[in-house]
Amino acid sequence: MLRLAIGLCLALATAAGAEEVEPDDVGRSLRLPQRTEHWVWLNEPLLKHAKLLDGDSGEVLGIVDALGSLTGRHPLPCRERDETYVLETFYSRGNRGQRRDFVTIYDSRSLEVIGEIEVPPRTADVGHGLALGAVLDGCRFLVINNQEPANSVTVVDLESRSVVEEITTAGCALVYPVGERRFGMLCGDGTALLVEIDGAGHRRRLTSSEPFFDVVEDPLTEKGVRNGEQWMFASFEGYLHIVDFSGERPRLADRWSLFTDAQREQSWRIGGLQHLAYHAPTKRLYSVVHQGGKGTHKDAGNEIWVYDAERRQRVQVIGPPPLLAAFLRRMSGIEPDSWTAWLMEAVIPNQGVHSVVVTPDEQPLLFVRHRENGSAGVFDARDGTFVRYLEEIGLGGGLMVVP
Amino acid sequence: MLRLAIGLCLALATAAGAEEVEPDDVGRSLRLPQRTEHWVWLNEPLLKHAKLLDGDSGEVLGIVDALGSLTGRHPLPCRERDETYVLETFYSRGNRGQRRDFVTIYDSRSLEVIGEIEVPPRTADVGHGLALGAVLDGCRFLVINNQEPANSVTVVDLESRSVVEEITTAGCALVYPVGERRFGMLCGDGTALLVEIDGAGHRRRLTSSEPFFDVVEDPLTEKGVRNGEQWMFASFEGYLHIVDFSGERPRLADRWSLFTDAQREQSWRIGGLQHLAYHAPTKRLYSVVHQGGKGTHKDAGNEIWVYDAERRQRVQVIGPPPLLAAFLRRMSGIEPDSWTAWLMEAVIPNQGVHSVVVTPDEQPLLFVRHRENGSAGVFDARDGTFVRYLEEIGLGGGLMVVP
Amino acid sequence: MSAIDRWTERLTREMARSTGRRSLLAKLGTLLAGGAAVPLLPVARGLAAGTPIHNQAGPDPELDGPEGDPTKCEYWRHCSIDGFLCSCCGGSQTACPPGTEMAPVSWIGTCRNPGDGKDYAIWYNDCCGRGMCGRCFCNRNEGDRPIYHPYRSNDVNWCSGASSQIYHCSTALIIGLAEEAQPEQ
Amino acid sequence: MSAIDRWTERLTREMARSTGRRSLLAKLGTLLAGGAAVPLLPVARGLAAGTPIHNQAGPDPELDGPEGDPTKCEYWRHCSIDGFLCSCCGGSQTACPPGTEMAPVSWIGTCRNPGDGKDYAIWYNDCCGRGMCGRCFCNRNEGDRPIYHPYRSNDVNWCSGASSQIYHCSTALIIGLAEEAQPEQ
Repeated sequence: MLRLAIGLCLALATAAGAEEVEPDDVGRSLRLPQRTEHWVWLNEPLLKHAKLLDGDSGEVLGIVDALGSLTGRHPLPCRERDETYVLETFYSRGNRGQRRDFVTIYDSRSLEVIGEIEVPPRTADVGHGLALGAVLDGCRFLVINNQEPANSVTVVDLESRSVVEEITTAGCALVYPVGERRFGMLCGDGTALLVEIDGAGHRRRLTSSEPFFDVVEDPLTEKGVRNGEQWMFASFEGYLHIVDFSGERPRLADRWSLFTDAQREQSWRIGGLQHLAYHAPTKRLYSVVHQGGKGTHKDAGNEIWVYDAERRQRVQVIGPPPLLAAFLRRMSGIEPDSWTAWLMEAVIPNQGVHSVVVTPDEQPLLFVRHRENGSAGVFDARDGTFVRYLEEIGLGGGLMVVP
Repeated sequence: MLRLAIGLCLALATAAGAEEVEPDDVGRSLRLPQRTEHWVWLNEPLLKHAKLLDGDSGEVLGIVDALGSLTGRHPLPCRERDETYVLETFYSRGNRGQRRDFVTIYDSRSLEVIGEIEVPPRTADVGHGLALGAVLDGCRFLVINNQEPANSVTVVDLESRSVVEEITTAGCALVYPVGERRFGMLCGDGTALLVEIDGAGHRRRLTSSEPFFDVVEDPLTEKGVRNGEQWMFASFEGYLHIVDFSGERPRLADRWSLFTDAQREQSWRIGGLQHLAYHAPTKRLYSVVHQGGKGTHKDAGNEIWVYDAERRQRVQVIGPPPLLAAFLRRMSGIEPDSWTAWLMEAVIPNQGVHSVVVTPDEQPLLFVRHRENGSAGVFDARDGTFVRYLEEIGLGGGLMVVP
Repeated sequence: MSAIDRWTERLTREMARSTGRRSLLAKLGTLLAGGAAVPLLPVARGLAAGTPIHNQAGPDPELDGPEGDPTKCEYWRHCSIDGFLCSCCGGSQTACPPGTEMAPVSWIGTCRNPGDGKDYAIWYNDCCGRGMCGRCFCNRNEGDRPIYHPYRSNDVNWCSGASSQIYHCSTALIIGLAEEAQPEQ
Repeated sequence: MSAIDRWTERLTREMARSTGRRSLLAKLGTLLAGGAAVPLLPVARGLAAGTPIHNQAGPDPELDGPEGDPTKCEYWRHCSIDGFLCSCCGGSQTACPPGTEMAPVSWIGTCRNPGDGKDYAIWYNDCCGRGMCGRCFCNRNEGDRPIYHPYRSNDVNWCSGASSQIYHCSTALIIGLAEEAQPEQ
């Protein structure tokens, strides 16, 4: 027993000396620092969570879970309420048993779970993870895209934390907010749909546009970017469609080509995951592009083309950093400035990026990401200077959300 | 509408030609092929499952889930019942809410879930994942190591699929089966404990050995290997302890050194995860070793020493394959025979292996694994010839179980 | 009866004829939304009752190299797949791995078989009810369309019709010859 | 009163004294098993009520390089840690990341501070209730012992005492000076 007592004694002791490091408090959890405009959420489908990062420091600030979907649905932040919402699906036995879907509510400052809203267990699960749910302006309502059996949306009242109703939107999918009680959708017949709800969240009106695109020959990707009451969508063939939801009826407000005829002949093409980003103050449109044939509309791009959206002119080309080499270097535990790191960068091909997002402020950052290994980097969006890698984000995931 | 119809028509059509490939049946799931002695289960903590592989072909045969623990608890196979058991923990809200623990029962031939047994929600969760549950000989009883608040075990009757009772085993942990109704444990006072249950699974007797090891100065690792009613444990300092559970009272039957004095002076040391393997027919003991100081008892080993356990002599040294280079090559999508693959192998250090297991047959295979990236390889256990890599096992995990 | 209704009826009949042994319960319908007739797909199909013993469908005998190897992304049937190949997960290109369930609905691709130069219609049925397999991830997008055109979209989790909607891996079943090639060909 | 009981009583008193502000509710006990008196640990401790605003404890000012950097495995307090470093996950070496809960029990290490050459007792409290952080995995095993010696075992999921036992990351808190160095030193 003596030997045992000695063993136990090793760990703990009195502290009489004056110079030693002070004991620490037990049981503390941090809150987030004051929000800046340079934060970004990055999903991680394998770890089934999303990380919040500060683009200025590259540091992880916090993590929220996102269970039960292919990609881990990305957080839906709401500034007015200081809340962040995550759509989650749980089964009673892990991957089996009874399915239940929830909106999990986080306090945006502490990232604590402060509530949940059970919703119909039909929330859409789609690999790209985009536009499957959205908080409408003002944060009173959250709209969820359902998938099974027919297309519909669930309207959730965030004030009363309850489901208001399910609206059938057959043939139309995805949610693009354009106001406090209005959102757009895209439809299988080449139209856009405007859904309006009343002050309580009930269906008020569904209004279709004229058909304006061809879902087979040149469909619009789901990866639109918002500009007020307009949404910009690129078609597979590289035509930017500006859809205006401000009126009674949605309409195609404008359509212009992202490529010149010469560029088309060289097979330049849009593609990726979040392949478009828009910075309203400077009217800069960022577009991930590559050279490839039809059917490559999800491939990573080895260039990011920057447009002046007003003049419809390309003003800059940004080359993505070698994210895969940086990712594998970190995984191998190799120091950034070593000879081995240099060699890896030289040998391992630069696979480009799938996603871009830009922060909305006057000193905007451009975040880029490769979806297959989840690696990410940061540019100064004004001049295209590479700023840093975001290290060890995870092992996959291509989604980014600026909160 | 015409254009839409054309779009739909593209996909489906009649088939009148005579030469085309036959249409396939829908809705089929495979069963496993006839079991051989060369199968192995490998856990995957990130994907939270375990893969069953055939060491002869390198192919994955099937996968079972293993949710709710650090490592993904490894499957517990039972040949007599053709069943495979997995201890799982589920929470009502993913990583939050009410905890419930289950033994999930799989048909070993179809890998279908054919039942479940709810057990007290205290099953131990330990990073190494070893000896935390075991099926006793004959497959009537399964014993689970509990962790909280005090040490105990849950006895489960696999015939009636019910919990029989919880036996307090304070100070003793881990489960080492030695018979149909007998299992050993290791204790914090340097003793071994023999637990005997009766024909219904109730506690019959708990019997302690004399203290025979020092838990502080030279503890036994938990990673023992079985030989009938004896278990072999290596101590941190490299002494093999043979603990005999066959009598009324467990006892240290034998103790010999895995290292000569000269080898000790060169800092040779045992270490890893499943760092020992034993092949009873040939009395060969496989031990993962490295050169290092105290506190490196979980480090990977860059050599596998093969002993004749009867003569207590080292008879061979096996050098592990460069698993990390192979893993990164596969992740980078680089062909095995390419110049780049050769370069990667030359540049990326061989990090050794953490785990070894050997199949029990007359033409045994030796499986090796590195726990940090989950990569694995296969040797002919008789002569130490490297046979193949097991490719794309996952992104982590070091456990292996021969079913 | 609208043009669409007539078309779906004909399609159903033709599919039943061409697929022979399958107990075909194709449910096709249309719904009205915002005044526009839009087809409600995916196609729901009956499941064959038998659970065969292990039967790795294996490589296409007449094809050499990755185009004939169902564990490779380059396999000819994979021209519009997005996910883990069941052939690498204990299943095959036509059957789910042990213990998983094939969803009765799927998206549809059209792929050219280099063995006979013909275009085949392919069902990419997902296998469901167990966590992601994680092996042989493959994403090819010939003919893939956005999710508002759902039965042509490989991004959708097509486990919707299965008893658990957890995705494990994807198969690539031949329905029959396609009348036309992909728009991409 | 057995020797062990006297020892645990003394330990409790001394811990309470040395840790000052902490509301210390250390529960120590012994249980009899198979005739042998074996200490039942871990130590359960009260949790400070306050939840500070973001306060990255940050590097040790007097230490250069990785030994002073809590986001590095080489940080001096990490000599017996096994897990993801909370400093890389939105927390610090002394506080959990936002939204996670520090477990009230932990394993204990003894690490030498290269700044003053003294040995400190360290509590490696886990942060719990959210899935694995996944960053800055670190495993060092000075003084680590097998799980039958539980409060010295870094392999155990030490979220046992928290409201959810899902492990997120690990901290490294100073208790006070250690009387003796690790057996390894």
